[in-house]
Amino acid sequence: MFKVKVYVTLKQGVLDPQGKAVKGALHSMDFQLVEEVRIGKYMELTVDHTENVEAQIEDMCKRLLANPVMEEYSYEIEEVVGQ
Amino acid sequence: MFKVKVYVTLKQGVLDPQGKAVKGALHSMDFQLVEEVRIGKYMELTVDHTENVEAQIEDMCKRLLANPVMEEYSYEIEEVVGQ
Amino acid sequence: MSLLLEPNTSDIKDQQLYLQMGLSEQEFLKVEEILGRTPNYTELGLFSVMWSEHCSYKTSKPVLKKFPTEGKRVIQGPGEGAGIVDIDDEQAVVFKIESHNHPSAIEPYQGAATGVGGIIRDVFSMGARPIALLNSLRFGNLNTPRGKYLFEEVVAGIAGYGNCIGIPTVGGEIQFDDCYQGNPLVNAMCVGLINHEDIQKGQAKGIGNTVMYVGAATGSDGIHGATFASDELTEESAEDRPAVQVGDPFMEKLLLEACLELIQSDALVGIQDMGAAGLTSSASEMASKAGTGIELNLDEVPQRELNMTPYEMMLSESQERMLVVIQKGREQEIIDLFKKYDLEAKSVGTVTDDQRFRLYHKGELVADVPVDALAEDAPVYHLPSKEPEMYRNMQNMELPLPEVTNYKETLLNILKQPTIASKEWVFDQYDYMVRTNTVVAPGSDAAVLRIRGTNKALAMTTDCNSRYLYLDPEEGGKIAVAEAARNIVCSGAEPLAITDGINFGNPEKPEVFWQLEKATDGMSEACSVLSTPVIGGNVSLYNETKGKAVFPTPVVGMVGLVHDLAHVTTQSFKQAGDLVYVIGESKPEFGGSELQNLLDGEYKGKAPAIDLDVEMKRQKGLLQAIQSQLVSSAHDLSEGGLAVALAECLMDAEALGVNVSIESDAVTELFSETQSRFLVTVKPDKKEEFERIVADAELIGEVTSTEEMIVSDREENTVIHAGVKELRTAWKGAIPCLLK
Amino acid sequence: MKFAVIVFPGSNCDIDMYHAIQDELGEEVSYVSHTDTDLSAFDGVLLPGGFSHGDYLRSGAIARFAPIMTAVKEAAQSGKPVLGVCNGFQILLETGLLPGAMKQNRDLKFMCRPTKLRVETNHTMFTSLYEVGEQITIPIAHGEGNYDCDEQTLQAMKQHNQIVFRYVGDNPNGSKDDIAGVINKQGNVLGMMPHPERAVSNLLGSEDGLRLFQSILKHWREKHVITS
Ligand SMILES: Nc1ncnc2c1ncn2[C@@H]1O[C@H](COP(=O)(O)OP(=O)(O)O)[C@@H](O)[C@H]1O
Ligand SMILES: [Mg+2]
Repeated sequence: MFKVKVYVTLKQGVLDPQGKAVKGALHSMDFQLVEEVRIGKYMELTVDHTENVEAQIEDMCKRLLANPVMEEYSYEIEEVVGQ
Repeated sequence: MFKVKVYVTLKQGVLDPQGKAVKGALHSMDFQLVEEVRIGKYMELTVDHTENVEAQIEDMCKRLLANPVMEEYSYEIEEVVGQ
Repeated sequence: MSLLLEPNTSDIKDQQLYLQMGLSEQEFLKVEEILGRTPNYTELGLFSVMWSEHCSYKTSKPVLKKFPTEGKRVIQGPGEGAGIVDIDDEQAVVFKIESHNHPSAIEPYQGAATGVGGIIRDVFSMGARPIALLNSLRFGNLNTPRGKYLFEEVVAGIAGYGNCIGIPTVGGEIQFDDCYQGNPLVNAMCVGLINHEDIQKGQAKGIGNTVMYVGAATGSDGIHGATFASDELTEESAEDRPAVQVGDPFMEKLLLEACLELIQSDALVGIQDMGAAGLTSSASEMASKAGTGIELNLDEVPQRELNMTPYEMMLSESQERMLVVIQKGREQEIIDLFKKYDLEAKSVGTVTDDQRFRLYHKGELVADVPVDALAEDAPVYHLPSKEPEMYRNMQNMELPLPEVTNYKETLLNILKQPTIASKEWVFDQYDYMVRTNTVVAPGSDAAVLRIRGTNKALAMTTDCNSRYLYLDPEEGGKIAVAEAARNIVCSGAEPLAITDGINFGNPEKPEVFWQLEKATDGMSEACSVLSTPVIGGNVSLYNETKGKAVFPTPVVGMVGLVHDLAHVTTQSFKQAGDLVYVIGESKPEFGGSELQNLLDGEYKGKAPAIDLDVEMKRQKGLLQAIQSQLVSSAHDLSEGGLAVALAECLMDAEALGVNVSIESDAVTELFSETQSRFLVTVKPDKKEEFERIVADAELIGEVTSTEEMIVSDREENTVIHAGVKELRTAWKGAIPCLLK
Repeated sequence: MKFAVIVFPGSNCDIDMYHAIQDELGEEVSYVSHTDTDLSAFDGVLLPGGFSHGDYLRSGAIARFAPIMTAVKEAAQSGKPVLGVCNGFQILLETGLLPGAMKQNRDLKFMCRPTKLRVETNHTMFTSLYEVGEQITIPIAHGEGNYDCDEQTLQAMKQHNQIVFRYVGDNPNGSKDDIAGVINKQGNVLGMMPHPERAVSNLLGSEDGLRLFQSILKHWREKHVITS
C-alpha cells in the first residue's frame, strides 16, 4: 500500500479570489503579519501496490486532479508498511 | 519571512463526497489501484518575521483556516532565507 | 466502538445509562415492562431515539391534535412523509416544512444543507417531483462575528444543496432578534407535484416481501441526532457530538431520479426516507403502519466505516438514504434500476407477520422488540401549563403613542433594519429559476410557479412574526396563518393548506408549554376560519440558550392555487396613474412593531388584534377582484406598516413614484401594524368595479412617474418626501453593509 | 433540425434546454445519456447547466471523461453546432474544446440574477439574429463563472473575434475582460455562462435568449436548403 499526497495549487500569476478573501479575513482579525495567502487542494490517495505507481500518479494528476490551464501539482509517495 | 504550509483535512468519520466522486472517476478511468481518496485544503501563507509566529499560525488555523467541528489541520513553517 | 466495549445490561441499569440517552427513569421502566426484561444497549438505543420528542412528539401530541386537518381538497393529512392536497386535473401538491435548528447551530453550512436534503426526501418519498424549496430563518442581530458567521453559512448551505440538486429555492423569510443569537432557527420547506396515481405510502406490507436499502452507505455521522434535537443547546454541545452529518446533494439528485423511476414500478410496495433516527425510524414506522414486523440483517447494510456496531448502524443519521419494500423475487430489477444511477440497492431484510422488530448481526439476534412499542407506544405527556406573569403585564400595559419627529428618517431607519431590509443578498445565492417554472421570483409576497402543460400555477410562502407571539401567543398564532394567507391571496391564488414548523423553548417549563398551547389554539382557529387545514409539520422544542427560550416561532408554510396564469399579481406598482388603495383601517397598534423595536429596542404591550372574520371577508373580496383582473398590484401590510409597504412597492418598479395623503394621526397611519390590511393599485377605468367588490377599500392617492414617495396629511403638509433611490439604497444596502 | 441534450449525472438544466427547443423553438430534441457514444443522428449538440458529478474537484472535470464526450468532440470537428451553457461551458473548457478555465466567482458566492450582456459579434451561427452591440438580458446562475485565460490566449481570441458575449455594467463574477461567452476558432462551439434557455418566454422574465436558438436553426436551414 502507498499513501500518496497530492498538492494542487494555482499557477503563479493566476489571481486567487479565495486566497484574497482569506487574507482579508485574517487582516480583519488582526493577523497583520500575513503577506499573502494562496489556496489549493490537498488530496490523500490510498493506493495499492503496483509496479508503476509513480507513472500512474503522474498520469492522474495530469488528466484529472489538476487542470493544466491554471493549476500546478506536486506529490509525495509514501510506502505504508505493516498493518 | 516565513512560508507556512497549512493542511486541512476532514476528521475521521466525516463524509467526503468529493473524495468519493474523485475515486469513482479515477476508477472509471481505469486507475483501479486507487483504494481511497480524501480531499482537503492546502494553503500557502507568506508571513512576516515576528516573534510568536507559531502561536499565531495555530490561532489562525483554529479560528479561521480550519473548521474545528469537522476538520483537522497541521502546518509546517519554513524560514525563507535571502531573496 | 467495538461490540466488546459496549455496556451490558447491568451497566445500563447500574450506571443509569438511559439518562444520558434522554430516557427518563419511568420511561426506562416502561421499556423494561414492555420487553419483560432489561433492554440491551442496542435496544435501549432504539427506544431512546424513537421516544425522543423529535420522533414521538410525546409532549406536543396533545396540542397538535387540535389542528384542523381535513378539507375537501386534502388527500393526505399529517402522518406520512408529507401532506398532499388536490389541485384538480388528477394532480396534487405535496409539501412539508422541517427544522434543522440544532445541527445548524453547531455546523451552520452542513446543518442547513442537510435540512434541505431531508425535506426533499420527505417529498419525493411520497412519489412527488420536488418543484420548489422555501425556508424560514431566525438569527440574532447581525452585530457579532458569530451571528454573521451563522447567517452567512446557513444561507450558503441552503444554496449549496438546493442549487446542486437543481430544485429552485423560491422564497422564505428571515427575522433577526437577539433571542435567536445562540439558537438560530433553520426551517426548510419543500413543495412537490404529483399525479394522483403515483401517490406512495411508507408501509411495509406483504409478509415475506423484501426490505431494501438504497442510497449512500451508513457511517457514524449524526448518531443520536434525534435525541440531541430534543435537548437544549449547551456550551459543550459541539464537543459532545459525533461526526457532523455532511450532505451530498449530488448523491441525492441521483437518488431522487432513481426513486421517481422506481415509483413507476409495480414491484414497489412501500418507500420511506431515512431521516431522524435513520434506519430505526424508517423500518419500525413502515412496519407499524402496515401492522407487520420487520427483520433486518445488519451485515447487509452498506457501511462506510469498519466495525460498525448494530447500535451505531441503527442510530446513524447518514444522509441520502431510503428504505423500500419490494415484492419478493423482484430484487434484481430494483438493483438494476438503481445501478443505472450509480447507486447501490441492497436487500437487508424481510417483512414478517409477528409485529416484532428483529435485528441480526454476525449471525446473532441483537435486538428483538415489538414494533408498535417503538413507533406507537411512546409515552404521551400532558405537561403542566401556566400563564406567565409577563403576559398579564403586557396585556395591562398602556402604551403611549410613539413619538416620531422626522418621518422620512424614521422610514429610512426602518428600511435598514435587517428584518425589513431587502433579502436580495440572500436569494441572489439561490438558483430560483432552475427548471424554468418560476413566474414570480423571490421579492414579492409569495413565489409563483407555473405548472407546465396547464394554465395553473402554485403560489407559496412562509411566514411568522414571532414578536407578536412573544407578547400574545394566541393572537400571534392567528396572525401567522392569516399573514401567510394574505401573501398567497395578494399573488392571485386561493389558499389551500398549511404545513407548520413549531419552534419553541423547553416545554417542561409550564410557561413555555402555555405558549405552545395558546399558539396552536390561535393557529387552529385561523386555519378553520380561513379554510386552510394543516396537512403536516414539524416540532422543534428545547430551543434555548443558557436557559432562555427563543420567541415562540410557529412558522407557517402555505401553498395556494392560481387557477389561471392571468391572475398572477405582484406587489410592485405597475403604471403611473394607477389608483392606490388601502384595504382596512389603521388603529394605534404598536406592540411588537418594527417602530417599537427601532425606538425602544424591545417589544412590549399588546400585540395587534385580529378579527378572523374580517380577515376572511377582505381576503375573499381581494381575491375576487384579482381574479376579475381589476387589480394591478397587491401587497399586504405587515412589519413596518403602510410606510414600509409603500416603499416596498416602489423598490422593483421601473421609474415610478407614489403620492398619497393620510387622514388621521401620521404615526398610526404610517407605522402601525394593524392586521388584515392590503395596499392595492387599480387602473382608473376599473375604479368603480373594484370598489363595488372590495368594501373596505379607501383611495389614498396614485402612482406617479416621478421617482419619489410623497405622503401628505389632511392639511396638505408634507409628511414624507423621499427619493425612491435613497429608499432603495437604504433598503438594499442594509444587509451587505451589516455583514462588512 | 434535431437537437441532442446531453445528460450527465447531476445535470439539472437539461429539462430547461429540452423545453426551450421543443416548446419555444419548435424543433425536435432528445435527451442523450452521458454513457451513449453516438451523436450522428443529431444536427446540434447542447450541453446543459447543472452540477455534473456534483461539480466535485472542479466543475466539469469529471464529466469530461464521459463516454459521450468522444462523440461531442467528433460533432465539433464535423462542424455541427455545439453549445455549452454554464456547466456545459465548464465541461467544454475542461475538454479543451474552448480555451481558458473557470475559477470561483470573485465574491466566492453563487449568484443568480438577470444580467445584461452585449452581443460582441453576430458573425456566428449562434448570434446572427442579434445586432452587434445589442444589449440583451439573460440570467446567470453559477458559483464558478469567473473566466480566466492567459494574456496570449486573450489576444488570440480578440483577434479572431472569439469573444461573443460580454457583461455590461457590473461584471458579476470577475471574469477576465468581462467575458460571458466565447466561441472556438472554427465558429461552431460556443460556451457561455448565462442561460439563454431560461430567457425564452416573457412569462419568465425575458425572451432575449430565444434568438440564439433561432440563429442556430437559421444557419442549419441555410445549409440544408436542398436536402430538406
Ligand atoms: N430566506 C429567504 N429565502 C428566499 N427568499 C426570501 C428569504 N427571505 C425573504 N425572501 C423573499 O423576500 C421577499 C420579502 O420577504 P418578506 O419580507 O418575508 O415578505 P412578506 O412580509 O411579504 O412575507 C419575499 O419574496 C421572500 O420570499
Ligand atoms: Mg407580504
